[in-house]
Amino acid sequence: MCVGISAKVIQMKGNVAIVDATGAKRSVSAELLDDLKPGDYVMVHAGAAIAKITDDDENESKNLMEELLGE
Amino acid sequence: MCVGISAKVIQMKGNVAIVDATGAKRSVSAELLDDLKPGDYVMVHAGAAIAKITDDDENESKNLMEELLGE
Amino acid sequence: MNKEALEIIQSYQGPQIRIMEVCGTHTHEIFKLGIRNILPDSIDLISGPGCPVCVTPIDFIDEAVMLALEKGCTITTFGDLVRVPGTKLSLAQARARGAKVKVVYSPLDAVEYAKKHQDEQVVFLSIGFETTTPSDVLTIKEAKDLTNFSLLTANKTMPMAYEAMKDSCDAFLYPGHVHAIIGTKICEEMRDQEGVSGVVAGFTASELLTAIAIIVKKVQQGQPFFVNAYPRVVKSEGSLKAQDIIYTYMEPCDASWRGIGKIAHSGLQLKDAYKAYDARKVYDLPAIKGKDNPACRCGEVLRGACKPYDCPVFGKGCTPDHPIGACMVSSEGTCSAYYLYGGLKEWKK
Amino acid sequence: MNKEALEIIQSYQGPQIRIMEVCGTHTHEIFKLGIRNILPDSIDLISGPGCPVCVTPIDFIDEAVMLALEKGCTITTFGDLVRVPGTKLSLAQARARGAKVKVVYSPLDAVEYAKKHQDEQVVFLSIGFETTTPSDVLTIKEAKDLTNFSLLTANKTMPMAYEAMKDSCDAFLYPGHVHAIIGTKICEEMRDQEGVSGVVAGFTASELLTAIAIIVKKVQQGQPFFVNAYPRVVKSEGSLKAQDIIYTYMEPCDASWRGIGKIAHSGLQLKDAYKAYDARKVYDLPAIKGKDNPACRCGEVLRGACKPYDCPVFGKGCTPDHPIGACMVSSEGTCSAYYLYGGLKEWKK
Amino acid sequence: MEKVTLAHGSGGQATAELIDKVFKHHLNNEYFTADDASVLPNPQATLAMSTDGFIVSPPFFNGGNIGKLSICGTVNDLACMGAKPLYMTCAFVIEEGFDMDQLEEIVASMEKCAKEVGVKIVAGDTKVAGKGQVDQVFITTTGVGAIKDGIKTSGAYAKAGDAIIVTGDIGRHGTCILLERDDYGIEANVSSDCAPLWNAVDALTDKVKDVHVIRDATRGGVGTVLYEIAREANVGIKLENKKIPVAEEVRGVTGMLGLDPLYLACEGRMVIVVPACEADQTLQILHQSKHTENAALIGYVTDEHPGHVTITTEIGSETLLPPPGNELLPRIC
Amino acid sequence: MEKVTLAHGSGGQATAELIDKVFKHHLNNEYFTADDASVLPNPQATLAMSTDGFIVSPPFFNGGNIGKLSICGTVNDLACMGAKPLYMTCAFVIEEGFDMDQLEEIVASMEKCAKEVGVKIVAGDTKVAGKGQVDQVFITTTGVGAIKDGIKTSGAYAKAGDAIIVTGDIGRHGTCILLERDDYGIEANVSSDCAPLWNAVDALTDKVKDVHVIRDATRGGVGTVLYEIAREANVGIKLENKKIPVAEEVRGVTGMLGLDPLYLACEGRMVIVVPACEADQTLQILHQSKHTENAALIGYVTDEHPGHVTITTEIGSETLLPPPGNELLPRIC
Ligand code: SF4
Ligand code: SF4
Ligand SMILES: [Mg+2]
Ligand SMILES: [Mg+2]
Ligand SMILES: [Mg+2]
Ligand SMILES: [Mg+2]
Ligand SMILES: [Mg+2]
Ligand SMILES: [Mg+2]
Ligand SMILES: [Mg+2]
Ligand SMILES: [Mg+2]
Ligand SMILES: [Mg+2]
Ligand SMILES: [Mg+2]
Repeated sequence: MCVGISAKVIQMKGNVAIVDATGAKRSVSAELLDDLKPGDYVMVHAGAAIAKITDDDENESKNLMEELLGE
Repeated sequence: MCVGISAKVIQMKGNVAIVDATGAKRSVSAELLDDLKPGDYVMVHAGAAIAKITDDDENESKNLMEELLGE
Repeated sequence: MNKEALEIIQSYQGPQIRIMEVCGTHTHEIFKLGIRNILPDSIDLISGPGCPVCVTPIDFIDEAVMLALEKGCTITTFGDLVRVPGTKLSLAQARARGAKVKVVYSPLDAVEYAKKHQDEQVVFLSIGFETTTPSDVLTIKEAKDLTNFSLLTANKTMPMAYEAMKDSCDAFLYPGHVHAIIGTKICEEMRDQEGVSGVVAGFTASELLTAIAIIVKKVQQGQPFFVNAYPRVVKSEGSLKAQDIIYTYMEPCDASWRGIGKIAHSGLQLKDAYKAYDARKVYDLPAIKGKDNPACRCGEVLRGACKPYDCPVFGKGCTPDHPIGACMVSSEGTCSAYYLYGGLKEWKK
Repeated sequence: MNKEALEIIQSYQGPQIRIMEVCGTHTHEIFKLGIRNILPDSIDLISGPGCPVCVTPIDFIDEAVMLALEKGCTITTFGDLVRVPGTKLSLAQARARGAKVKVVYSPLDAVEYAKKHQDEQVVFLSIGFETTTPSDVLTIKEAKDLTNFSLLTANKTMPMAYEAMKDSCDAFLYPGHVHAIIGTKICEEMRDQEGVSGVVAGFTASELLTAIAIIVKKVQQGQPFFVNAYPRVVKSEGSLKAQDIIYTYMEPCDASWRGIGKIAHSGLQLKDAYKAYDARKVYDLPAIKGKDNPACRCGEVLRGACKPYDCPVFGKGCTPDHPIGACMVSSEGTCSAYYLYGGLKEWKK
Repeated sequence: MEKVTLAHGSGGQATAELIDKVFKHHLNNEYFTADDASVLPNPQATLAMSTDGFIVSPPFFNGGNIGKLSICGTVNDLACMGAKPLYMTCAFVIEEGFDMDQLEEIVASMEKCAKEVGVKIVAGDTKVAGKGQVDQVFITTTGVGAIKDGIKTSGAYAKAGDAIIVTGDIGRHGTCILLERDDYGIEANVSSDCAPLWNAVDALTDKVKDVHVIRDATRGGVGTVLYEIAREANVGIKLENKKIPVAEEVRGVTGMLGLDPLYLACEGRMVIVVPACEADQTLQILHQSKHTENAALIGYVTDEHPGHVTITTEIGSETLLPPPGNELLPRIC
Repeated sequence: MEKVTLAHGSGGQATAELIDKVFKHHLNNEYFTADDASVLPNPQATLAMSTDGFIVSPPFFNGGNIGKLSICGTVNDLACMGAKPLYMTCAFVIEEGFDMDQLEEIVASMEKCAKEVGVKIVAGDTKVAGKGQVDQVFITTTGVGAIKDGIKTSGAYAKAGDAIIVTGDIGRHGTCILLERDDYGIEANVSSDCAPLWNAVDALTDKVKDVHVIRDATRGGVGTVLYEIAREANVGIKLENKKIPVAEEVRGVTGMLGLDPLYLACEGRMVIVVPACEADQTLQILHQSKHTENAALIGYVTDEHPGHVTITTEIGSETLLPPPGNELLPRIC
C-alpha cells in the first residue's frame, strides 16, 4: 500500500507545501508534519507530506549493511 | 403567417384530436372547435385544429368563379 | 387549377391595381407558385406586415437571449424565431454559447417539455396573430400545476394593422387563417364604414388565383367590396371558442411592430391574473431597448413603400444566411421571399 | 545498489525462510525489480494483506455503486477502486451506465471538487491504512462549510492484521509508510511480547535488498528481532500529528477484510460527532451484504496459504482485464502482480 | 447487457478483444488489419477517394442504422465519380456505456452493406469517449475506388439539353430521422432511403458511357445538389414540379412542419445528368437495378438563368427554387 | 468572436463558406475537393491505407493541437509501412459553439504539418453536432501512401538478435495531456512529442533497406507496441531498464501518480526493429533527422519467452514488463 514519492519542498503557504519531484510540482498538505520549510525533502502520499526524509537510500543501506556485517 | 395543413380527424381523445395528413399523424388540440368527430377534416396550425373544412379547394373555386362570371 | 381566373388576371390591361397580401404565408405561396411571374405589369402585389416573425421587435429577441443566457432559462420556440437577429445575438448564436433552445411544433409541446424537465425553467416565446394566439395561451391551462413554465409574449392582432395599411393598396388579400378565427364581420365593416376592399383567400393555387381574379373584376366595378373566397374554412363568425380563449387569458395593449412602430391596441398581453405565467414578471426583466440595424428598410418594405431590392443591402450584406433585418429571416419575410424565390421576372431586374 | 546484500541473499542455503511482505507496494516493487527471480529456493516471499483495495469488502463497492446510481451522488475516489468488481457492477461499469465517478489524486482534491460543484452531492471513498487515513479525514476539516460532502469509509489499521498473520511467516517485511505514521514501538512490542520478527523496509532496490539481507542474517541467529531498515523516513515515534488527526475524527471498530473475514478492532469509523460527513448516515444506506465470487481464493492468497496460480481461475477466468477477485484488481494485488510481472521464474511454472 | 467502457478504448487488451470479437469478426478479409496501416495491391487505375463523418441521432432508425449509413455514404460518393469502391476504412468514436449488442448490430449492417457492393474494409480505429463527450456513436468512413475506364463525371459537365434524373422518391431519410427524434410529436411510417448505389451505377456506366454528372443527394437534399450542379457548370436547371417523386407520408410530414422535401436529406438517392438522348436507356437500366426502381426524369438542363434552378409550377409558371439555406427548422409562418 | 453554429453543418451556404474560408484556404492543392470524392492519379505502387479518429481533450496542448495530432497520427501510421504519405482526408465533427479562430488555428497546424512531409489533403467533411453532443472537436484522418520499393515492414518480421530502437524519450504526449486536463493538480513543463516522422523514416529507409519493424507508439505507449511485436513475431523482447529514455519531469509526474511511462501515449515516437548490424547506422541516421535526434537503442529481440517483453532491472534481474492493461488510472497503492 501507499505509493510514495520523495520530493523537495520549494515553498510553504500556511498548511500547504508546494513540492517538486524532478520537475513535477504540486501542492500537498503539510498538516501531518511539524516545521516544514523550503529545502526539506519529504515523502508524499495521496496529496500529503507524510514524513521528512533525512538521508538518501544508498547511504542508509550502506550504514545498515556495515552495521549488519560488523555484528 | 400561419402555415396550415388540412388533415382528417381519425380519433378523438377528450380535448385532443388525432389527425392524419396523408399519413402524418399527430395529436392536436381540439379545444378551439365544437363537436369534432372522426372523419371531419380540419385545418391544423401550430398543433391546434383551427377550423373545420367543409369543402375542397377546387370545388370552392369553381363555385366562386361561377358566381363571379354569372354576375 | 383555375383557367378562368388565370384568364381574367392575365388579360387585365386597365389602370394599375395594387393588392396587398397581408399574410406572410400568402407571400410565400405566391412566390412558390410563381404567381408574380404571370401577372401583367398592371397588377402589383405588395407584401404586407403579416409575418409575425418580421414584425416582432428586436427587443423581444434580446429579452429571450437574456432569459436564456443570464437567467438560465430553457427557451422553447417555434423554429421561425431561432435565427432572427437580436441586437447582439440571435437565439441560434446564444445556443452556440450554451443557451438551451428547444424548437417545438406546438406551444403545447413546450408545456410537455416543462412537465418532463421540472428542474429547468421553461419559457415559451409566444408570438403570432389571432391564428396562433389561442394555441399559445392554451398552454396556461395545460400548465396549471407547473411552476417552471411561463410565456414571453409578443402577440399581435390584425385589425389595427389593416387600419394602418389601408392607404397602401386598392384591396387586401385577407389572411385566411386569421379570419378562420376572427370571422369576416370586420371586413364587412371596413368595406361599409371606410370603403376598404378585400378578399379573404386560401392558400392553394386555385384559391389564390380565384381571389386575385375576384379583386381584378371587382376593382373594375369601382365599388368597395368584400368577398370571402375561402368559405370552406372561414365562417362569418369565425371561431367563437378560440376568441373566447384568447380574451380569457389576454387583453389588448399597444404594440411595437418592427419597422412600422407603435400601433395602439394592436397587441395582446397576459392579464394580471396570469402574471405567474408572464416571463417578464417572473424573471423581473428590465426594460430592454434593442437597437435595430440602421441600414434596414424593413419598415418601408412592410408598408409597401419600397421593394426589397430598393434596400441598399438586399442580397449583399443581407441574405437569409446573414440576415440584417427581420424581413430576411423568416422564409415568409418579404425580403427573404424576394431573395429566395426571386420571382424570376423581378429577380432579373 | 547493494552488492553485499545481494550476496547474502543469494548465497543463503539454510532451512526455508518465509518472509511476508505485508505491503502491496512492496509486492509491486519486488516484482518490478525482479527480486523474486534472484532469490534462492530457500527464501520464500509471501504477499500479505497489505493492499487496502484488495481487502476492501465487496459490500463497500456495492454501497458506492448504490450511492452513485440510486442516490445520484458524485463518487470521488482514488483510481485504484474504479475497476474493483462489486456484486453486480464495478464503479467503471456504473459510470458506463451514467454514474458520475471522478478520480482524484488526493482526498483534498475531492473537497475542492465539492466546493466547485455545490449542486452535486459528493462522496469520497475513504480507504487506506494509517498512511492514507490522515489525508482521508483531513477532508472533514477542509469541508467544514460544505453540506454536499461526505465520506464512505472502509479505513483499516495494521497491528491487528499482523496479529492475524504472524504464524504465516518467519519474519515480516513491515510496510515503511505505515510505520512512518505509527512509528516502530509496535514492532518492538511484538518482538518482545510475542516473539514476532520483522524489518521495516523502504521501497528502492537498495532498501529492499538490505531489508531482506537483514532478515536472512537475523533469522539464522535464531532470536526474535526487529530492525528499522528505513530510518531516513521512519522514526521511532512516527508522526504524532498524523496519529492525532486520525483519532480526532475516527475511532476503532471491527472490520471485515475481504477474503480474511472480520478482525476485531482492525478498522476505523467516523466518530458520531462527525456523522454529518458519514455517507452511510447522510444517505441512510441499508445494510448491504455483497456476494463474493465463490471461485475466488483471495483469502488463502492473502494469508499466504496458497499462491495465486493455485487458484483454478488464475489467468483464465480471472485476469486484470476481467478480475474475479479483489487481488486481481489493484496492480498491488497479489494475483495481479503475479499475473502481470509473472516473476519469470514462477511464471514459467 | 454488456456495455462499452473506457477500457475498450485504452489501446490495451480490452481494445484488442473488442476488435477481434466485433470488428474483425464481421469485417474480416485478406486486407483487414488491426495494424498501423493496411497494405493493398496497386489498383492500376485512376483513384477516387472520399471521406464522411456520420453522426446520426438516433443511431438506429426505420430502414437502417448508422453503420449501414456510413458504408452507403462513402460507397455512393465513390460511385458518383464512376469509381468501383475497392477499400474502405472506418473510425469509430463510441460513448462509454454504449450497448455492446447494438455496436455489434451496427457492425453487422456494415458487413452486409459492404458485401452487397464488394468493397473491403481494410482498416479501422476505435476510440471510446467518456460519458457525455459524444452522442452514442460516430463513425467516419473513408473509401478508395478505381474509376471505371472511360467514365468522367463532374458537376461541371452538365450541358444544356441534358436530362436530369433522380433515382427514387426524395426526402425520405431526412423525414425518417426527424420522425425518429420525435421532437415534433409526429408519427408516420417513413423508412430511410439509405442504400448503396454502386451496383446501379455500375450497370448504368456499363451501357451509358456519356454520363455527365452523378451526385448523391445527402445532407442538403436534392435541391442543394441541383444548385451545386447549376453553379459548377454555369447552367440553368428547370424542374417540373409534378414530376418530382415524393411519398405521400413525406408530403404530410413536411406539410405540417413547413419544410420542403427538396431540401431534406436522402442517403440512397442520386441525381444523374445524362444527354437527353440517353435518358430512356438510363431510366430503363435504373428501373432494373436494386434501390433505383423508381428513378424518374424530373427536368432538364437549360442555358437560361445560369446558376439557378427553376421549377415549373402547377399553374404553368416558372419560379426559382429557393437556393440552399440554413439549418432546417419547422415553421409556423 | 465568431462561433461555429449548426448552420455551418447544414450542407448549405454556411457550410460552403466555412469550407472556403477555413478548410480550402489552408489545405488547398490540385486534388483538394469539396465534392463527393477526389480524383487522384494512379500512384503506381503498392498502397498503404490507414485511418484514425482523434478525440483529445483539451484540443490545444503544450506542443500542439488536435489538428497537428491528426496529421501526425496518420502520417506516422503510413510511415510505419515504409509508405510515403500521398493523400489524406479529414473529417471534422465540431461542437456547436466552437470558436472559429480556434478552428482556424487547428486547420493551420494541419497545413503546416502536412507540408512538412509533403502529403496532400484531398477531401474533407464537416459535421456540426449540437452543443453537448460532442466534446469540442473530433477529427478523423485517413491516409493513402505509396510503399517504397524494397521496404517491407511488419510486427511479424522481428527476429531474434534484432536491435530495438525508440526514436526519442517516451510518454511525453500522455503526460502532457494528463497535465493539461489538470485533473490531478500537478504542474510540470512537459510538451507533447507529437511530430510527423515520415522524413526520418524516409531517410532511414533510403540507407537501411532491411528494416524489420516500424511501429508508432501512440495510445498504449511503447510497452503496448513491444508486446504487439513480441506476439506477432512470436519472439521475446529484452529491454534494458536504464536505457529507456524518460524525461525527468515525466518521471516526476508518473512517479507521483503511480503510472508507468512505458504505457503512456506518444504521438511522435516509433519503435524501430533492425538487424543488430544495422543498429549503429540506424541510430546515426535518426540522430541527424528532425524529431528523432534522441533515438536510443533500448534492447534486443530474443528467442526466450516468446510473446513476452522482459526488462533487465537495476539489480541485474530479468522481470516481465506487465502486459498492456486497462484504462490508465493514478493509484495510491
Ligand atoms: S434587405 Fe435586409 S436590411 Fe434590407 S429591408 Fe430587407 S431585411 Fe431589412
Ligand atoms: S486469481 Fe482471481 S479469483 Fe483467484 S484468488 Fe486471485 S483474485 Fe481471487
Ligand atoms: Mg499506429
Ligand atoms: Mg465525402
Ligand atoms: Mg457523402
Ligand atoms: Mg488506430
Ligand atoms: Mg416516432
Ligand atoms: Mg456526396
Ligand atoms: Mg490507424
Ligand atoms: Mg495511429
Ligand atoms: Mg461530406
Ligand atoms: Mg496545468
